[in-house]
Amino acid sequence: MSKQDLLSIVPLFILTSAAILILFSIAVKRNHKVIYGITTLSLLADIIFLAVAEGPATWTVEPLFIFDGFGKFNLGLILVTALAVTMLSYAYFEQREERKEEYYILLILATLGAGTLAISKHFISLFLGLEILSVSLYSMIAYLRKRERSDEGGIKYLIIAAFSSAFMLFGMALIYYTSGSMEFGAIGAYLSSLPELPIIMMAGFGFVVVGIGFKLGIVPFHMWTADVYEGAPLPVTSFIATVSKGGVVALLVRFYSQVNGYQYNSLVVIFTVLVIASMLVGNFLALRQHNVKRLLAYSSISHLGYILVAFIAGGSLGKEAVSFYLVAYFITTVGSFGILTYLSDKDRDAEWLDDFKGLFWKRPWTATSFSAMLLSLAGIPLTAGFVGKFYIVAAGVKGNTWLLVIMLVLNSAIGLFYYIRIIAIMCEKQGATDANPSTLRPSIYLISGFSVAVLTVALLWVGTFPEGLIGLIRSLLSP
Amino acid sequence: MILPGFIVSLMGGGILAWIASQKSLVLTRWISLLTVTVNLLGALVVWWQQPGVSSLWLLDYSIPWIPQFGISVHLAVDGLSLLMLLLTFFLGAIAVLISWKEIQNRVGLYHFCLLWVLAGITGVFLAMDLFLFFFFWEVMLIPMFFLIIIWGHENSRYAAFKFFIFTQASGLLMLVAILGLYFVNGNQTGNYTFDYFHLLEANIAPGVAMWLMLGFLAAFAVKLPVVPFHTWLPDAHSQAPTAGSLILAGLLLKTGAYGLLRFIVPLFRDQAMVIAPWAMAIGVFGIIYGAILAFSQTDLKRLVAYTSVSHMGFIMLGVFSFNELAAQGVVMQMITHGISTGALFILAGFIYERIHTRDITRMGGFWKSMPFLGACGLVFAMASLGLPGLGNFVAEFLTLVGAWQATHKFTIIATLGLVAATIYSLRILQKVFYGTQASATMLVDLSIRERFIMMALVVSIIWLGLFPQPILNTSKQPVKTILEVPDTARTKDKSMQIEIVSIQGKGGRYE
Amino acid sequence: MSNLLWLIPALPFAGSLILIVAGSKLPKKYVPLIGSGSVGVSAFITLLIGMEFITSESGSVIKQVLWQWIDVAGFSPAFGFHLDSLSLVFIFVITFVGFLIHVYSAEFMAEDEGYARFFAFLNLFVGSMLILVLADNLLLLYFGWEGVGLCSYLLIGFWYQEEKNGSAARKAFIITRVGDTAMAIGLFMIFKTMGTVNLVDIQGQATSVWTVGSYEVTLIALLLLGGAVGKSAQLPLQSWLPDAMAGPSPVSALIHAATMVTAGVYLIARTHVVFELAPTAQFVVGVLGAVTLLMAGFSALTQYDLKRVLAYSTISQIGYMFLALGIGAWSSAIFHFMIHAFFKALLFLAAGAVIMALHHEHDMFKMGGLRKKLPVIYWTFLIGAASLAALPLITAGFYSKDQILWLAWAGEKGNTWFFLAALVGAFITAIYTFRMVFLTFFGEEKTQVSHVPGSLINIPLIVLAVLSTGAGFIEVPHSLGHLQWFTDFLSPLLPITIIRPGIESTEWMIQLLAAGLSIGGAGLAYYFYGVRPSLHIQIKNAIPQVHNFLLKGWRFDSLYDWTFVKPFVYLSNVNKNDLVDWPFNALVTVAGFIHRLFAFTQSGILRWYLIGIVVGAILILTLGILI
Amino acid sequence: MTTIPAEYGLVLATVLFMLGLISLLIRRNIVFMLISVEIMLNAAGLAFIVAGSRWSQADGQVMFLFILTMAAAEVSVGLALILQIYHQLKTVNSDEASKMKG
Repeated sequence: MSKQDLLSIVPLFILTSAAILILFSIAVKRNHKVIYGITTLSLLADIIFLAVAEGPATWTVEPLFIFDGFGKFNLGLILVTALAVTMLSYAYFEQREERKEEYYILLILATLGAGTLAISKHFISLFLGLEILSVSLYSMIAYLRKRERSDEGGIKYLIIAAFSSAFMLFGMALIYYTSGSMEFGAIGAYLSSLPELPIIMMAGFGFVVVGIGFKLGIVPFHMWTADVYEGAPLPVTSFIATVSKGGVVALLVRFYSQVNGYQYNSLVVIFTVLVIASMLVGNFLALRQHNVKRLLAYSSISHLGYILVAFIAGGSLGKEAVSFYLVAYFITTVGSFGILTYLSDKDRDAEWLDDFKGLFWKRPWTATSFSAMLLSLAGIPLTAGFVGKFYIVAAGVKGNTWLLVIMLVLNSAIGLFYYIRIIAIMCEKQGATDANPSTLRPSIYLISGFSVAVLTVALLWVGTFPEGLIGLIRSLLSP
Repeated sequence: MILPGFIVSLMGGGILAWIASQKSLVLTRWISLLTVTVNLLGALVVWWQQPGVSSLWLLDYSIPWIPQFGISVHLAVDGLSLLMLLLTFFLGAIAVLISWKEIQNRVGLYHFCLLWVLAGITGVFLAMDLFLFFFFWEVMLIPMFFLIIIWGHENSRYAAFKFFIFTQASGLLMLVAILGLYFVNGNQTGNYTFDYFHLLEANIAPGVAMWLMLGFLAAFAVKLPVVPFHTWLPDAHSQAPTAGSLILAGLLLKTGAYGLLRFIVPLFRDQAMVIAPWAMAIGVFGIIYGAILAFSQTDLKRLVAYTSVSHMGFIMLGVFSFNELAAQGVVMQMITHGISTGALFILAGFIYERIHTRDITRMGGFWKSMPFLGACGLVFAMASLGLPGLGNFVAEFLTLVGAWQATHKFTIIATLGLVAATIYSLRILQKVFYGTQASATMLVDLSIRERFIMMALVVSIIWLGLFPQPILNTSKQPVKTILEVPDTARTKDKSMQIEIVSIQGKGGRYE
Repeated sequence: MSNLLWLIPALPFAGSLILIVAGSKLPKKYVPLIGSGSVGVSAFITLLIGMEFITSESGSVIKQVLWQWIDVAGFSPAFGFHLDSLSLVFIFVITFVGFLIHVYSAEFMAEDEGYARFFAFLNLFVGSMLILVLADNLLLLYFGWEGVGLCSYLLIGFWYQEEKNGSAARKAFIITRVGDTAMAIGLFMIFKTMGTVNLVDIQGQATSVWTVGSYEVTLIALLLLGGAVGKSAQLPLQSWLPDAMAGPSPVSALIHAATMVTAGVYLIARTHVVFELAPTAQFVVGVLGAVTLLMAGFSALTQYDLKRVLAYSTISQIGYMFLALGIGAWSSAIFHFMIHAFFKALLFLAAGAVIMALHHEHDMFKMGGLRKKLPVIYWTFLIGAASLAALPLITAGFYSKDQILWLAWAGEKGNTWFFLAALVGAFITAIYTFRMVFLTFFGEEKTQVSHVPGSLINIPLIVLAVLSTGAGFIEVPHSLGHLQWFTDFLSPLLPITIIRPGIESTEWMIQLLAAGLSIGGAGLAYYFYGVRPSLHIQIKNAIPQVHNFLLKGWRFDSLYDWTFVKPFVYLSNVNKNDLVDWPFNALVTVAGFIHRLFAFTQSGILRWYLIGIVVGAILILTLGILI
Repeated sequence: MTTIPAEYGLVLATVLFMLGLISLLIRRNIVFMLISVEIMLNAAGLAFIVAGSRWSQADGQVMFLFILTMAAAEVSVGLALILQIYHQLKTVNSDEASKMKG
């Protein structure tokens, strides 16, 4: 291993060591604040390292990892999002009675897994990343183990994740069986020597798609999403919605482009069907949903569909669009769940629509940022979501995937309904009597509030002046 | 610098008004009134100083925004935009004034929304970059949505949703079309840009162009609205607060008409000519359909809303007649309809403030207790039925004269729409002002502020009816440019030209 | 002097504006001063300009362009006035009769709470009417045309608190608007072919643009005729006028007798070039006139309401004018217009005074014996009635109507049917006119007189009575001395009617016939209503259906009600909730249904979810293998 | 020495995989479901070994080791969760754990 190799995987090291450090720290003394500090600092350090570390534009750590612009970008995105989730977690868990400290270990490990996915170029690293992520998530989802729904979510996620992992592994085995390699590039090279996709290979791809589809929560592998989102503690939900999906999207894009999946009509058709189904089913499921967590879950299904529209459209613009939309979507999703977190009290999460009644008049700022988040999800200008959607439509139009573009437009229109419904409810005149549940010092909420504010500003900033972000993505993505 | 100034000042004024509401509501109202008035004066100054009719673009402002996509903040004003700006600020000021007493809760937020709607509309009228245009197109909806849902009437949620989803969904189709245009042009010229002036020269294959045009048309047709897509309008108009209805009817609908003139005709001239008979047909159908529906409504605001549907049919007819007369008529129609229908909504608002109902079966005999209101109602009912001497007549007559050059049968039907307009307009007068007053309580006639508002509207509608020429002069050059077939297009496609001739020829006979 | 022309319409407008803005605050005595004063000054200026016009060389016109109204792509009507002999006659009648009616109204309306409003509207009307007749282009004419329509609407519905007044006003406006629409289309056509709407240009160029009898010009003429029949209450758009009597009597006098309803006559006379190029259309004008005059005359025979008799009589008399226009007797039509304006205004004003005197009693059968109680009114009414019935030699109506009768017989475009219609019409006119007189002023007194009119009412009546008698002498037929001042005055503008050769000698026979018929009619009326009053009741009872049919104006209202109003209202009400909304709402319902369907799959059961994944896997594999 | 054709191994792995799949679908008991998943994972592992042997590489076996480790981790977490579920629902019937739906 060369020095550059080592240097490259420092981000992973930092996370690993942070996890170990927290373990030790817990062994010495349980202190939520300290652990929280360690987590935040290590994530920050990681981000800073990633930002300042110099090195070649692309560096591969054979055979497992590749550090190119796309990988770095996604890694960075995952780390930042993880940081944001951490920020939101503190107040949330501080209210709970469970032991809070191990959560951070799991969080860091899950981030590690997702990060690994983002830079992997080999089935083994893929598998490891995926499983580190998954296993951590099982525990995270069921973390508030006294809550029935938490456990239910955990077990559902576990069984389904393992089930789909099995599919994916079997698929990888089939691919390996045919091509003789587990490295994406080599598989691509093997395939390019063949006139068409061998049937076993095809089956392998199909099984891998099942696994990936599960993680992304696209139709028909989406059914767990709502239950898990609902059952999991809010910060975890936001983590699942963002980091875990982001890593897999990065992986999918890399894998697909390396094996050059665009040339296989059947794959394109499969994805097209899945994407259209995701958009439609997600939106229709969300349409009259009364539980905001579930609603956001269903909306995430359709949003993944939107992202994959750009993915199918392909090309450099498609890749950019995916990256950009991920950013926008992450900001928005973390922001939305952050607001839910912010509004949650000791006993239960703020998740029913009734909890938001008259929010505009009770907590105008919170409501305003939540509206901004929802409008961003709906793709309304002045928000990042709009530019993101614009980007995707641009990619779709450029790639001539008209069917998908039209479906996207149609679905955006359907989606409008349930987003603005929440806003409408927040505007309603009288609210339920506010029992003022915050039993903690207000200063604790400061962090959450601050994070939400930062996210809102970022949302609006990216929505109004996307130039910088687009420039960054372009510079990283262009070889 | 004055062009971005318009938009920024409105946005800034909105924020300022919101902040000021913490201290004093009166201050909030004054801030927003002042902001709009200053803008109105600014626009008037631009109008005053315009260097004759010869130069098309009076002001131009451009800075890059998202250079990666060739998007810039490109604002420019020609006569057409200028007129629309004047209308926007004029009605904007009136909207602030009518809200003075009507809005008593969450005043700061209200004025914020109001000014931001105006900012969005201003942006739509100024944007010369298609992305920017779309941006503003969508931006104006959100504050409008809030205006309807927070300060609206009993069924405001349904109305707001309908409004929002209709306009958004159609807007997205336009986005797709804009992007299509962008890439078609970019692939051809290598210059990927959203700039209007560049895209004007795009050379698009007819089949593609048709689809692109339909995308644009979807957005404009819903906004205008054209008949099968009009159903959001009666709900939104009747549920919105008075200022909301005023802005909806007076300005928001005009963005659709403006879009037809600014984008559909110059960008997709040939395709627009192909669909012109259909477009005119549904326009004319809308005239009659809206008028018939208006007649049976019992909700005063809903009634007026349907008259809007009817009047907007003239715009479809005029735009797709492709001649200067009709197009100038359309421009006049945009302005005069904004004023007259806005005024009718304001009247409905005044009445609502007094008797707390919009049901015309519970009105009657108001002439006795509120003669001033009655006189104003008379003026605007007459404007609505196209009485000469009031601005709407000039608009509709020009449109019809122009349309006659293009099509006979549609023009005849549209002219019959004038009869229908008479029927519903007189019904308003009959039900509201004639007869005996149902309730025994004496109603107070308009206050000084209300009188001022009405006088401003009455004077302007009469002025437009008697001296429309300054307006027509201002819009003359832009309209000509929009209609003019550029030299390149003339030689570009001979067969298309022949087709146009045959279409026109078809309309030339007496049918 | 001639550049004061603009003041003629401007003054009434100014008066109206003052009254609208400040009317309610002005002391009551200033209101009629402003109202009548403005029209009075206009009349005075008209007199001055008229003098100048007459003394200047014949054929000259006075033009005055105030400002360019619209100028778009060649469509450039100006706000410009054009005074020639035809307009002069009209503005003379409008301002003078208008002034007299204003004066009359000052007393007549004095008790009404809408005093200022009344004068404001009346002034507005006079202004609009003046614009109509002074306009130098068709669009400005249309401006005035619609303006008078508005005022008519406002004044019919002047007593707005009564539901039926409002309905009558609406009916008037809407029906005339139907005609206006036709006229507007005619305007479009004229502009398209001629590129101008200027009246002088049209007059000058028409013959070079169209050949005689061409399809296009006929269509244009018919469309213009459409406008004219609407405004002038001719068949088939006549049904609004009787209802329009809901307005105050001065309004009926000014608008629905003297001026506005003759706008159609003006329009056709003004565009006579077009009609001359379209003989078919011109013939239609004549036919409509002839039929209308008969139908309205028969209806007038049966009415109970004093004002409705006059209304039908107005329709009938305008029918005469149309008949005259139809046979190319242009100046006769205008002459009859003028005379009609005098006597019909007189009759309406007198009727108004009667009605006021009898506490708003309109029914003639409840009147009677008023000749002693209201002598001034009796005598003036009698003079007016005589003029209307065209009693020979002494009345102006005789001279004007005789001219039409004669030309219908002798004119090149005349024919026997026209002549017969006119003749029968004259007979009926005499009957219903004197039926009125006998019922109202003779017999026993049935209702108490409560209000004896004062001088402000009497003076206008007297002036009009003088005019109704004396004005006829400016145009005396051949057989009686041959005087043609009026025709000569109009002749540079309106061509003289050509008379079939070798027919002049029969003129005295025609006159004798007409005179005999009118006297006979009056006598018949005397027999029925003076000598044997029970007879007409017997007749009525013998043929009640016919009576009712005529009473209801040939049931045109029911016809239109069934063919237009009811279907429209039905259509409107049936679609009140907008059917177009239905598919959109259905879409919402369907979306909700799909939502429930999908939500059903989210059963919360783990195995269900697993099956979902398996199904997905199978789907993917199938797709992958199939494609 | 006669070698077993690689396809046979693959078929075996597939059959194993299907068995696991079917048993997963028909079982209600969460413990059995967990076991079924393990069978499926092992089937995948077998497939890896077959593939590795086909190409005479150690990679397949490496992968199998990872799969084993992962499966162990998964089972441990899974059993813990099942305990919790049993604690709350007094059953290990997966159909009972369906409080969240819609």
